[in-house]
Amino acid sequence: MLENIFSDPTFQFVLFSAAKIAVVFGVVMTFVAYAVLVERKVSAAIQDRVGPNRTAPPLALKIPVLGRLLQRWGMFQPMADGLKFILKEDFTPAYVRTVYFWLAPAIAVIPAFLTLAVIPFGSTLGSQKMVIADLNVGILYTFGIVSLGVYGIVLAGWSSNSKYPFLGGIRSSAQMISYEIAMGMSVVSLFLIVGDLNLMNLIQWQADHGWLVLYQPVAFVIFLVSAFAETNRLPFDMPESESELIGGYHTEYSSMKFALFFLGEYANMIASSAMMVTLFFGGWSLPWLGKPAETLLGGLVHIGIFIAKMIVLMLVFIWVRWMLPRFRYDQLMDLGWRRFIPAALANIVATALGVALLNR
Amino acid sequence: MPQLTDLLFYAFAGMTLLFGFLCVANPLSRNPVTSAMFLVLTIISMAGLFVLLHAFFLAAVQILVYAGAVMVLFLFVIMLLDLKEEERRKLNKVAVGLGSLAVLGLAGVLVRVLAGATPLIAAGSKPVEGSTRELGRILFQSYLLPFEILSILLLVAMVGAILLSKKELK
Amino acid sequence: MQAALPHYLIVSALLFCLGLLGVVVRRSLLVMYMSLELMLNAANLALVAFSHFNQNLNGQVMVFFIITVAAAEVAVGLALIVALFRKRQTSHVEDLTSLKL
Amino acid sequence: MTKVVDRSPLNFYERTYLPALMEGFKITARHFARSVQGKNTATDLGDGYYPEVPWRVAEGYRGAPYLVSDQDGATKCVSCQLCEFICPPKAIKITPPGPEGQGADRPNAEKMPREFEINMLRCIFCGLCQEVCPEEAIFLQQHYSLTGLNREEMIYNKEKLLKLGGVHPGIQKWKHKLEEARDQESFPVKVD
Repeated sequence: MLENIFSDPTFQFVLFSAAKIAVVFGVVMTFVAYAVLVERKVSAAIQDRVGPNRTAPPLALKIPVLGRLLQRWGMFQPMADGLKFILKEDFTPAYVRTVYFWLAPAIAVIPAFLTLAVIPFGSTLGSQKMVIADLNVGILYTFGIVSLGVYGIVLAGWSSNSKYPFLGGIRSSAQMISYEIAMGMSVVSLFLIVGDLNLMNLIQWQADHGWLVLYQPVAFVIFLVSAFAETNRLPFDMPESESELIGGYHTEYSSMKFALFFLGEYANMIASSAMMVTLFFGGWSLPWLGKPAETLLGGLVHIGIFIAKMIVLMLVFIWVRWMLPRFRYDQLMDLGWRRFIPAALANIVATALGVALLNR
Repeated sequence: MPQLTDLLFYAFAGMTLLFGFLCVANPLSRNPVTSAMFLVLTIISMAGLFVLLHAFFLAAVQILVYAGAVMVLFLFVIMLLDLKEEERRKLNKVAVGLGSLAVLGLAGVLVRVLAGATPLIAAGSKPVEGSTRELGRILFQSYLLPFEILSILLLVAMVGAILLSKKELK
Repeated sequence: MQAALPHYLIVSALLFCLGLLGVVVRRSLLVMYMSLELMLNAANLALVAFSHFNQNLNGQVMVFFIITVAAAEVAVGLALIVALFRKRQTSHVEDLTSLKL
Repeated sequence: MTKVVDRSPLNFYERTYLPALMEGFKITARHFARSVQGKNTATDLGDGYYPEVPWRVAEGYRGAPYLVSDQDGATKCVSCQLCEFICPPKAIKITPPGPEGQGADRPNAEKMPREFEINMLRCIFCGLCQEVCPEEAIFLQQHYSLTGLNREEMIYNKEKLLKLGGVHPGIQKWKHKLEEARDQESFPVKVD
């Protein structure tokens, strides 16, 4: 009876999917925690500071050399941060629209994690494809989910019943909708070349023909900049812009609800880095390592390559934060609507012409 | 034993109808934002139904266009206009009663008629996949002219919306 | 029971009736507009169901068109509502009874 | 000498944001490389970081306001309550001695406050109390690290303020006033 269930393909599918979801979720949560640490450390280095180097549980300091070293690197800081968020007072101001006020942080986090479902983070491990859902319309799904990310922010801004969050929410939703268009259009040209919307096949194509960033540098630049705008990171952190709007849409939030927004932002960052690795940098493949893995070790190596590429892109995200000052809001809109959308359209036309001429 | 897809059908259909009902006639709240949020949920569960019907492309487009763009536009307008009025007004009981009765009648007739619907083609043959490739082929071959007309419609709509939302026409 | 064409059509019909109910019962222009969207979506569902069970993609192309038209319609309609609100400071249909602004 | 900032319109290359990006990258990379070698602002200034190596307070730094006593250890404050009135955040609270209260503990003053409280959570370190004090009894000193475990702990009373303030030797109030007067041309009374 039990063997029957285990050999049932539906059951196996559900089991392996659940396992993959759990692992991806766990890895991403760890990544979020340490991305915050890396961000703080890199920012500190760029600003001639030291960054977190003191937090450590008393027991860890008992370890002879390693304990002190980990403390210096701030490795225990994420735990302390998490604990702090949980222990802080969870305050709901009077006169907020309570239901939406409580719902908004959750809505902000969910899309970030849902996008990760279609991203192939490795080739194969044993007989399993290393992607949670191998969809035919993977990229469309991603954009659909990304477009839902606006709701969390809009609702947070509106339900706070306070002017700064409201301004932040309105700003950010306009910004995210605008840049979604440019982002979606920049990707179209990739699929004109590859001829498939499945992300697994896209990576395989890149493994055979070379990375798409070499074919489509314009699309990459547009996608990269739009990703900054979509994740509300500097230089486009208009919704939060702490010097003008106090904190934007999360001004009224505290404790775990605030932490969820924070989590959402970093999860978004991870998702868009992963997306860029998949779309432009060949996913799990390296120029001389293009075959789907046959052994377990090969599969793990592929996953490692993917994560390494992702980390590099996240460092770019963090670094750019200090390279440019914040854009003014009209400059941001101008850039999105009058530079990037025409550029993306021109890129599509040029690519279509190229593909048509070459395939004749 | 029922198939997994059938269970999913009932789940999604139930969700669609429930959220749809809560969107139009929520007994707890007459706030337009609540309506909008439930409409988003309706649309998302409908995308689930589309997936069950093998229309993957449309499911994605449904979420992308309706949930991602149209409903955000609605939310925008609701928040900008700051509508609180309807919540305060009393409903006209007679109108509501008669309206609901009419709608119930229509629903009865429709369900009665549609319950006997059969497809033109006998079941059993392989269902078509609503893949992007196939859809694109049909769209750009048999439906090329409507497609072009549609693009003009979009342009007209864009110009119209911009003109309407300008402050004052001089 | 296996979900066949009638099931989907009935869901679509009920959804359409819900949309109608919204238009009849609710008095806020915006909510009525949302109910219209619901009715359009019901039509979409029926078309996709037909397309699936008749093994013909034309229905899905139709849905594609409907979605596009709905998006255009929403943009113009909401612009109209905003313009109306600017003029009359209300979006309640019972206050909008005169033909001339 | 005014500096005129050149605001000529950007040329095409500048409008691509590329030069700004490059410049930003150069600066950040320089600082990053420096930090990776272990140099930063703290190492430039001294040989350690704040909690172990105390911060070097700059001269003229406005820290917490404390009461001072004169060379005999007597309270300088005469409970005139000017500081209480001028304090913008209303952090100071003075209880005067009242008719039957204890007089001043120094000969040339009539009275001193029965209680003098500064709520350090409200204090904004503006220095107006020091400015207004006719007796030079309250001074902003160089304490910058005020901590407490609860709100009550952060209300400093007279005893604590006097202890923290220390002795300010020599009553030089009138000398100072004279110097101030000399500096002001509009001073009506001719000195000398």
